[in-house]
Amino acid sequence: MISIDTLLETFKTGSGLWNPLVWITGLAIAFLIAYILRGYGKKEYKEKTEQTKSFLSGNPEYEKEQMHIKGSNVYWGFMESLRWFYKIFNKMHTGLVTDYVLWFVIVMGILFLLIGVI
Amino acid sequence: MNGGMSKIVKTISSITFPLALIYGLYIIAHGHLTPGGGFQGGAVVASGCAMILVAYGSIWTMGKVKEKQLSILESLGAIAFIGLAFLGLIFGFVFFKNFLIGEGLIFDNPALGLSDIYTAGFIPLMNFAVGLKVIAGLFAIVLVMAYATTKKEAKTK
Amino acid sequence: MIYNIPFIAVVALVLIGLYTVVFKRNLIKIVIGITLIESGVNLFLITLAYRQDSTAPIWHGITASSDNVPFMSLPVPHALTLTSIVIGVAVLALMLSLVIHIYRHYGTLNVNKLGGDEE
Amino acid sequence: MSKRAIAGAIFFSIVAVFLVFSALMTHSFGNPDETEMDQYIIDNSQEEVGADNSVTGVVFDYRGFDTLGEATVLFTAVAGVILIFRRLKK
Amino acid sequence: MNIEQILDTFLRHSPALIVAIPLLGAFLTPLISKINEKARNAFVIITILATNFFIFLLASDVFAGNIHTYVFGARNISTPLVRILFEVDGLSAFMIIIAGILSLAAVIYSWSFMKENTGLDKFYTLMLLMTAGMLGMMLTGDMFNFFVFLEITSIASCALIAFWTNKGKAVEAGFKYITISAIGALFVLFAIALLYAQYDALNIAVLANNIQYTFLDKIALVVLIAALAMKAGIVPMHMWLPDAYGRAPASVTLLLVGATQASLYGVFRVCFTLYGKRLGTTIAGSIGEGISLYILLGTILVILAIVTILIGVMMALKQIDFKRMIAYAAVAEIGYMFLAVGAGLTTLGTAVSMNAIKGGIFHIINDALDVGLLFLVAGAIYYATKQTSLNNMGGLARNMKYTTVFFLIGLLAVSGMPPLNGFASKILIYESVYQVNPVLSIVAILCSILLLAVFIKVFHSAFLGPEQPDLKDVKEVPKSMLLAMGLIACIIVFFGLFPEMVVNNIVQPAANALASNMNYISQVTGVI
Repeated sequence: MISIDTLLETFKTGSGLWNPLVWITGLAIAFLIAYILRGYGKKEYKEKTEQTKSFLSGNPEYEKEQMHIKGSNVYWGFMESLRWFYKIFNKMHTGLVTDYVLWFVIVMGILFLLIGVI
Repeated sequence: MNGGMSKIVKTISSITFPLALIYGLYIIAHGHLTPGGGFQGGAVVASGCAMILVAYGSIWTMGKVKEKQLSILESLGAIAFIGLAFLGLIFGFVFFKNFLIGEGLIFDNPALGLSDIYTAGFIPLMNFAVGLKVIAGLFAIVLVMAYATTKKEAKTK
Repeated sequence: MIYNIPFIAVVALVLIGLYTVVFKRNLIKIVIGITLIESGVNLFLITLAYRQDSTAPIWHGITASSDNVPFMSLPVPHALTLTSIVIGVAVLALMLSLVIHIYRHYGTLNVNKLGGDEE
Repeated sequence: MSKRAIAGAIFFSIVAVFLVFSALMTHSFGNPDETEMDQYIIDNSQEEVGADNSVTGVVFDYRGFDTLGEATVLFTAVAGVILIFRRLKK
Repeated sequence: MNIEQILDTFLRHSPALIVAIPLLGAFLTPLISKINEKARNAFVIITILATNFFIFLLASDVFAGNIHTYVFGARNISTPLVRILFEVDGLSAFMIIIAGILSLAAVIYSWSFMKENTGLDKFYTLMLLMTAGMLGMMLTGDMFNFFVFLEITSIASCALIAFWTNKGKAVEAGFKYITISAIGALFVLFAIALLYAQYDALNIAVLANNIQYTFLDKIALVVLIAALAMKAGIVPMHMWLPDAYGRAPASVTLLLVGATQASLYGVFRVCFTLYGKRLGTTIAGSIGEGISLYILLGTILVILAIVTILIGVMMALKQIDFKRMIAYAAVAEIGYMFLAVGAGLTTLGTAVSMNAIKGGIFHIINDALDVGLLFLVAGAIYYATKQTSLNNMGGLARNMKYTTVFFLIGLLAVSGMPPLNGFASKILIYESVYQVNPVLSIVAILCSILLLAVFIKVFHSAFLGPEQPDLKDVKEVPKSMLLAMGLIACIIVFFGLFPEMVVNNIVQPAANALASNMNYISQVTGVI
């Protein structure tokens, strides 16, 4: 039942088209072009010279294990700028089961007001 | 002292246990005629077993019967129950078909309204299956919980 | 006849159970509250079965074809209540065993002492 | 009185009001409006099921699958309790 | 008799057998496990495979366009409808396919993931019972039967969440889950009793045929939506979900995703089918004069969905526990389905609504597969490193190559990157929701970008980076876990490459079943 034209059929999304196979071929061609361009790179690039040393604006370079950014440090600035938001929601997520049931009661009351009264 | 109660309690409970057993089995057997059935009768028998458990202590009872055997017994009851349903699928061509009604084999007396115990197709069989299941299940629950808690106390002591 | 007093009792039971679950701090009391809600729902089901001056739906000594057939109450809610009661027993057993384990781990039954899983 | 208690009291009372209204608006106790299904069971369960006890007829024949589910719930609870209190070391 | 007759008999009885076979397997497992462990595992896998065979047999026939009904204990539908009835339309068939795939992957995964633990016979028993409960919830056409299967699923999953009883948090999560489930299920039963009190019926189709939208029906509708939405993990009733997902074993979490979506199915069934006949009634209230019910319901669903997406993503961004993070992402994904179906409900009967419902339905299976794959990867990492906190990981891509590939597939799929299946459903959702209200679509797209950021964080801190000193001797996980992950990954890639086929053959019938609900009702009431 799977014929080739069904496979190549574009995915009509109501107001647009989308065909993954075309996308994948396009990506492959793009990678090919990038690889060809990479071939034109500098030939006189020398290993194990000053060029390969990482320059941390004069600071001493740590060894590899400490260079890894731990999970809680990723997006540090984002968290910092949204601290007010997270303060509210950490207060909301008290892991107490009675609060969970209280939230259920609150939602049920709001829905009662919305559906029962209106 | 293995968590048992006094000699009087043990004697009285061992006297009253058969009565509870008989009463529960009666309720199970007459489930399709009188109020009751597998669940209720099984609960009665299981409460009798729980009385023995309270009187003799959980360690003694665990020495007599393991929860593994009870769980095997319970799954046997459950298999009997769903097996009857599958027999309805095989003989009556529908799952949960009461395949004994109108066949005249067993449990199919045409005498209606006379409280005849030999009626109602596979309902008495299902009552017995469910009764076995409920006895084993409830007693297993009570036994396991009691044994776990007593072991905790013995550790602290 | 009594007006909807049984239904009022049902709602009262449900609300008392909900109040117990929301505002009490002891795990055992929370379990009790859930069983209260459950008994309220069971009472609701079994009150739906009742018809005025009706008997239990059991044929004793007569058949449906014979005369002076008694006026019987509805049989289906009885069955639903039976199922619901057994389900309640199962839930209760599991909750109590979990409470036993929680007491072993935390040494307390106070809800406020547990929880706080957010970092 | 904490913020939580206030919010709880407000919404709890809202739910309480609506549930009490629902209890008042249910059919008057003792004479339900629709009894077609149950009347059918009362009349025909003796012939169809052969059991004098209509409730047992409902439990095991008309709604037998519910009873299977109910037995399964009990089986599940027993398995769960035995699983929770199992021995953790081999 | 020849093969056609046998297949026809199987097809006729498959709605019952799909639930009965896992139940029988569950009852037999304690006996089989007396033999030895391999026999037990093989028996469980064979049971699930048989169930899947019947599932695909039934689904292939239902997607051809006819609705199956199965009466328990009688040849055909009697009047009045006193017996329990299973009714399988497109949506039910779609959902049971999800449940079948998830349970198969979970059982295969557990073979070596659970090797070291004790009490495995009860574990497999409960897994089979949970599968049976999910399938029953999705197949049944009887409200009380739905409640019973809801309880079976809840109790089994609660016992499985608390499987590692030596961890206090796991037991606590199990207690939270059983409390929430018990209260939700009891309120569902309360609503069922309210409906029974008025119409003296329990069958969904009969109720939907007689329903009048009185005050009691309003109460029942609110209680049903609130309770089932809590079981589905809608904000702000989602807080049990990260605890439960985060503490359970990975294969159990995979099944929990299916259980959550069974509750979601319950919400859709209530909104579209049970009250489907009254969706057009204009509310004669004081405030909302002239608003139709479907607009009100759809607006409520959309508001809940937007809150769910936002809070789910934002909370996922700050987690450092792997499984909790994926759990919050799963909350956000649930919000996408609610958004699409709610938007479809607000504009019922138009082409936009059809596209929106299609997107929502398609996203259900995509979410199940993507989030399931991510949870399996999280379990694999826990199996290999015994770590769950992202702070203790790093450089795992060196030793766990296949796992890294599977995680990349899941990452790209769940955050809606082309060309994987998440994109195919999300673009449907974006475009259709944009025509309902542009703001909703913009919020959805932004949250999808944030979702990508969440998993980039995981990928960077767990897989990339230098090798950590205490993770030097990490090995690749065993074959069966790789097999389970690979199974789901293959389905994801297939769905991503050929979305048109999936939408036309699987999603379209389910969307039709939701949008045109009268077929479901007349299938039963037409006979009576």
